[in-house]
Amino acid sequence: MNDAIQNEIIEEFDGLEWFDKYSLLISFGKKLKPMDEEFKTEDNSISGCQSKVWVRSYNKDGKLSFDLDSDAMITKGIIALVAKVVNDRYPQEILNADLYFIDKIGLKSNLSPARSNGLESIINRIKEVATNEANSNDLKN
Amino acid sequence: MNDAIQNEIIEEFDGLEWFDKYSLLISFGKKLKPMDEEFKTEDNSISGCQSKVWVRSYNKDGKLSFDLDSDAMITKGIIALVAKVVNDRYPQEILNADLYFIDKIGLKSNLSPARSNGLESIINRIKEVATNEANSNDLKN
Amino acid sequence: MKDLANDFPILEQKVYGKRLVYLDNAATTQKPNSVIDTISDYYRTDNSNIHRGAHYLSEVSSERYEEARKKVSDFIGARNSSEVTFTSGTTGSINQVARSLGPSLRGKEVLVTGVEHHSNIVPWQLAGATVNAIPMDEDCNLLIDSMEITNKTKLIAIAHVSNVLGCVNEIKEITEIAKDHDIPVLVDAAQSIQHLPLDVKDIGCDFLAFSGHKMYASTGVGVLYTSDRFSDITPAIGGGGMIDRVSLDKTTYLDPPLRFEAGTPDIAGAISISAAIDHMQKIGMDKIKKHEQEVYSYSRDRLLEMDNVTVYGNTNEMCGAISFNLDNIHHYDTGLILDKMGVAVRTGHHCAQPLMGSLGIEGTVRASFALYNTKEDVDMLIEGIEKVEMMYK
Amino acid sequence: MKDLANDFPILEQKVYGKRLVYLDNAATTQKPNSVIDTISDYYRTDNSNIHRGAHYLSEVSSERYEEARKKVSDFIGARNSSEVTFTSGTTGSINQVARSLGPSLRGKEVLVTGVEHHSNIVPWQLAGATVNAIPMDEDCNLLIDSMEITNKTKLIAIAHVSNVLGCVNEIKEITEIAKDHDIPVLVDAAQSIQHLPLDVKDIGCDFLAFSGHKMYASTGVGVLYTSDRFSDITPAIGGGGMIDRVSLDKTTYLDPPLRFEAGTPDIAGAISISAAIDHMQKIGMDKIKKHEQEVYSYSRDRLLEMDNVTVYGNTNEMCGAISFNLDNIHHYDTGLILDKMGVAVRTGHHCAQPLMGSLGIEGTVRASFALYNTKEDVDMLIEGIEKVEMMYK
Ligand SMILES: Cc1ncc(COP(=O)(O)O)c(C=O)c1O
Ligand SMILES: Cc1ncc(COP(=O)(O)O)c(C=O)c1O
Repeated sequence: MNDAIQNEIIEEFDGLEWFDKYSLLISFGKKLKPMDEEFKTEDNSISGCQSKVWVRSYNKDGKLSFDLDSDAMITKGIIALVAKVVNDRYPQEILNADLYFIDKIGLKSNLSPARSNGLESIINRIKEVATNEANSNDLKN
Repeated sequence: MNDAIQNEIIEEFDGLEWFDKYSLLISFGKKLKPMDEEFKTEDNSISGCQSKVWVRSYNKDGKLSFDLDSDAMITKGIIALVAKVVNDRYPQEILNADLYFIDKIGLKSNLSPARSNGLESIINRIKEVATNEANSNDLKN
Repeated sequence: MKDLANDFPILEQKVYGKRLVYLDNAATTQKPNSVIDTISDYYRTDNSNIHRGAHYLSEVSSERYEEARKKVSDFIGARNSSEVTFTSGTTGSINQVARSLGPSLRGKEVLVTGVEHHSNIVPWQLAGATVNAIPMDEDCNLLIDSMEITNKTKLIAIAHVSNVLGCVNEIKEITEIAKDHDIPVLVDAAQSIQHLPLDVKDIGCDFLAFSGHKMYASTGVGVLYTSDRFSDITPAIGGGGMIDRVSLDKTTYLDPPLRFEAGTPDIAGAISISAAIDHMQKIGMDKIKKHEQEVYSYSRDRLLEMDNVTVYGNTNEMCGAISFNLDNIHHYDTGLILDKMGVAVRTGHHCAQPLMGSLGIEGTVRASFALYNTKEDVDMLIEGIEKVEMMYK
Repeated sequence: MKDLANDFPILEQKVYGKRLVYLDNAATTQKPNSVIDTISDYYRTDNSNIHRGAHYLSEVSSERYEEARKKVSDFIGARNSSEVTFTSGTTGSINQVARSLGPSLRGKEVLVTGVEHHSNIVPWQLAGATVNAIPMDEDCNLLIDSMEITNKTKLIAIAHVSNVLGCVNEIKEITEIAKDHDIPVLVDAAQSIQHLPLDVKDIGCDFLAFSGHKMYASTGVGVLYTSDRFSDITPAIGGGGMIDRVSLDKTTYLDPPLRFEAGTPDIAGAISISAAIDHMQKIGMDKIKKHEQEVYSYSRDRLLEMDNVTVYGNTNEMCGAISFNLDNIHHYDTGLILDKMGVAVRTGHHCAQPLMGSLGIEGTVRASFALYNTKEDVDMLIEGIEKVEMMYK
């Protein structure tokens, strides 16, 4: 896992007040390329989130990337960061990933199993995709 | 209502420790004439008591009397006292009766609606019988 | 009026260094010291199982439990305290009715409103009934004249007050119509018992359900009022305490209220409801209503004044909750930012997805009030909303 | 071993001027300071409704609630904490299973033992099942070899420990036989969870039920373990929090555990169970078992020594409760007199009328123990019994 990206994010948030943190997330959210409406299907959506979240994945040369979107801007900002960290990685890398940046930038409560935000569900979905890809790679080899 | 009897009972219990109170109740219980087994029917029994209680009533010259029994001795002692107070009275007297002796001799908790003892149910049954008798007397007049 | 918040220790708290402005009261209310102390004192001095105990603590607990029943009975104007059953909450109460009436509902219709909480929808569906809503206009006024009662209609089950919009439904008008058709009415009073003086005789309902935790008492306990007319229905829950005789072949039940209280009830919870009623009555339900009405109207006025804010629902009488959205800003974003300012609101569908469907939205931001809220709390909310708007500029 | 009673404030109390000897623990246990304080602290600092809250207190409450679930899950050895649901108590848990499995039980058979509490009989009857008991000998040993499983048998539902006699049933043997017939097993652990270390994987049951208030936690809360195998059964209770999507036409449910937790759960209650487990684990379940075993054996020995006392039940392993009667003295009389000596026991049928039928008696005097009881408590009981006998001389 490329920890450099995580560390960069942590640095960017370091010392910020919550107001500036959220502003930053909102600006990341705004910059995230929206998903085409046609892909915002039930299958691509994640349940258990307060905001709607959609996930699609691509495999390019054995490396995985994710296209993520949400109807809430702060959620969008968070998943933009997640995408930045996990995109263009081998499935096994993703499976081994410790997304410590979430805790470090103070978004851990958004990760709680308490369902208020589905960040945990999102990460679970990403790892699930990676597991499936890893297994199907195994089969091919 | 003949309060003299109640006052007599209160006096008899006055100043006694619980041990002596219960001993006294047990001795009253032992002295109470047992009901014939054949009358210990479902209909004559009172539900909601920890101990079984049976009630029968007699009407003699318009006055009511009760034949009471229980399988527990302290309960038997208590109902012996109740019988002493209510027996051989006109229905209306029984309906108007304030059985204050129960409280005064410290058996109030046995009267609680908490069901642990069915003393309340027993008194309810007695008043019910008296009500029916009073009504049927009304009809006759 | 003295500061009613002083009795609630949690409100002294700061979150993120800011004064806690708790506006999530429709989800659950905070507890006054008197309720908290009643619970701990109970466990420190009286705790025992009730009924059929031959010992001192059991007598004391039983008596306190039955006193709580009497207190609730008087509070809601029941004819007889045997009409009051302690349950696990509003959801528990409604499910109990759904189960007891189950056989008569299967394949039939239960009439609800369009603003119901899921807890007043799903139990009827599980009982096999069809659930239909009394029509309403776009302000969420019930169109009672358009209410259609057919021979399939077996029950009317309506919220007294909407947990999302704060609309007060005209339950008396409905019970009167229901009476003409001899159809029983259940009132979900989860959002009215803490705000409005209420009398079941006056309402004329057959069942009434509410939760302790939304009326300043503890979690895990609720109330079901069952009119004497229904004292012989089959109990929904079987177990200890509600039994006359059990054999493996055949079982007979006690009369209400014990008939409807299987198992060890939430004894401390019931007693906490009694303490909560004491607390409310010491202030006075009319005073509470008046004070809350002032705060509520003020919040409504301030929100309606704002550009870019949509407020949902608009009926004659409203109380408790107010729902809104900021234009182009997701309710969840709004909630997260308000939270960081110390303002606790709830966001989402508030367990009322059919209403969200009617409004054509995914969710709202909901502020909901209790006796301790003030106009200053509303000012903090408005300030927070302005901040949210600024951040999205 | 330090004096374990010191942690329980109620035990410092005198009743009728005498030291309280509390031997009614099978009805409900007393609460340690740590549990009482956990409850009040929760209301003073963290109280909020859980799940879907976008604010601080809601996050804190949700987290504490989910931690409690995890603690219970580990305590009973569940594979996954999603197998643990908080309910209103053992009775609530068993009724929930009876309701969920209902359609498959109607007209079929549920096999129980002859020592069941009404809460493990009546729910099956309400579900329309026939209830039959596995035979037992006169000492109340289950005759497992004589257990008849037919193609009508759809469930085996058995008490782990009898609340009347203290007999420990051989549940592992039964689950093994059940597995061969592919029949699910429910274990009523209301009287074992507080006395014996227990592991659902080891037991091999599909459902396990117990109450908070009998394991040093608060009233109004309980647990239902539902093995993952049954994660898709229809929920018994409908309402808020367990819903994926609701419309008036159609409703879909979330996965466990939320699927089985309709409405606002007893949040403070669940957290109190967590505190109670902490209390027990700080002492150690093995130590608790050993200490209780000593007190239990001592009580059994002393009672058996007495002329004119009949003790009921005699199996290999026993714990918790012991039932007896004095010759020719009614259990209720015995209880009343013991009470006045400060010794709290329970008398009557203990919600186990079928067992009373088998024993040919109306009721018993039951002494039941918890971790804080000592041999001195037993001595007080025996002294009390001697007093009773004297009074009847
Ligand atoms: C063996 C057994 N099962 C079930 C119950 C019912 O528990 P609760 O009343 O807490 O629901 C009890 C309680 O007495 C019990 O001892
Ligand atoms: C109108 C209404 N009905 C029912 C409920 C369910 O109450 P509980 O979760 O306490 O069972 C609620 C709670 O949100 C409500 O607001």
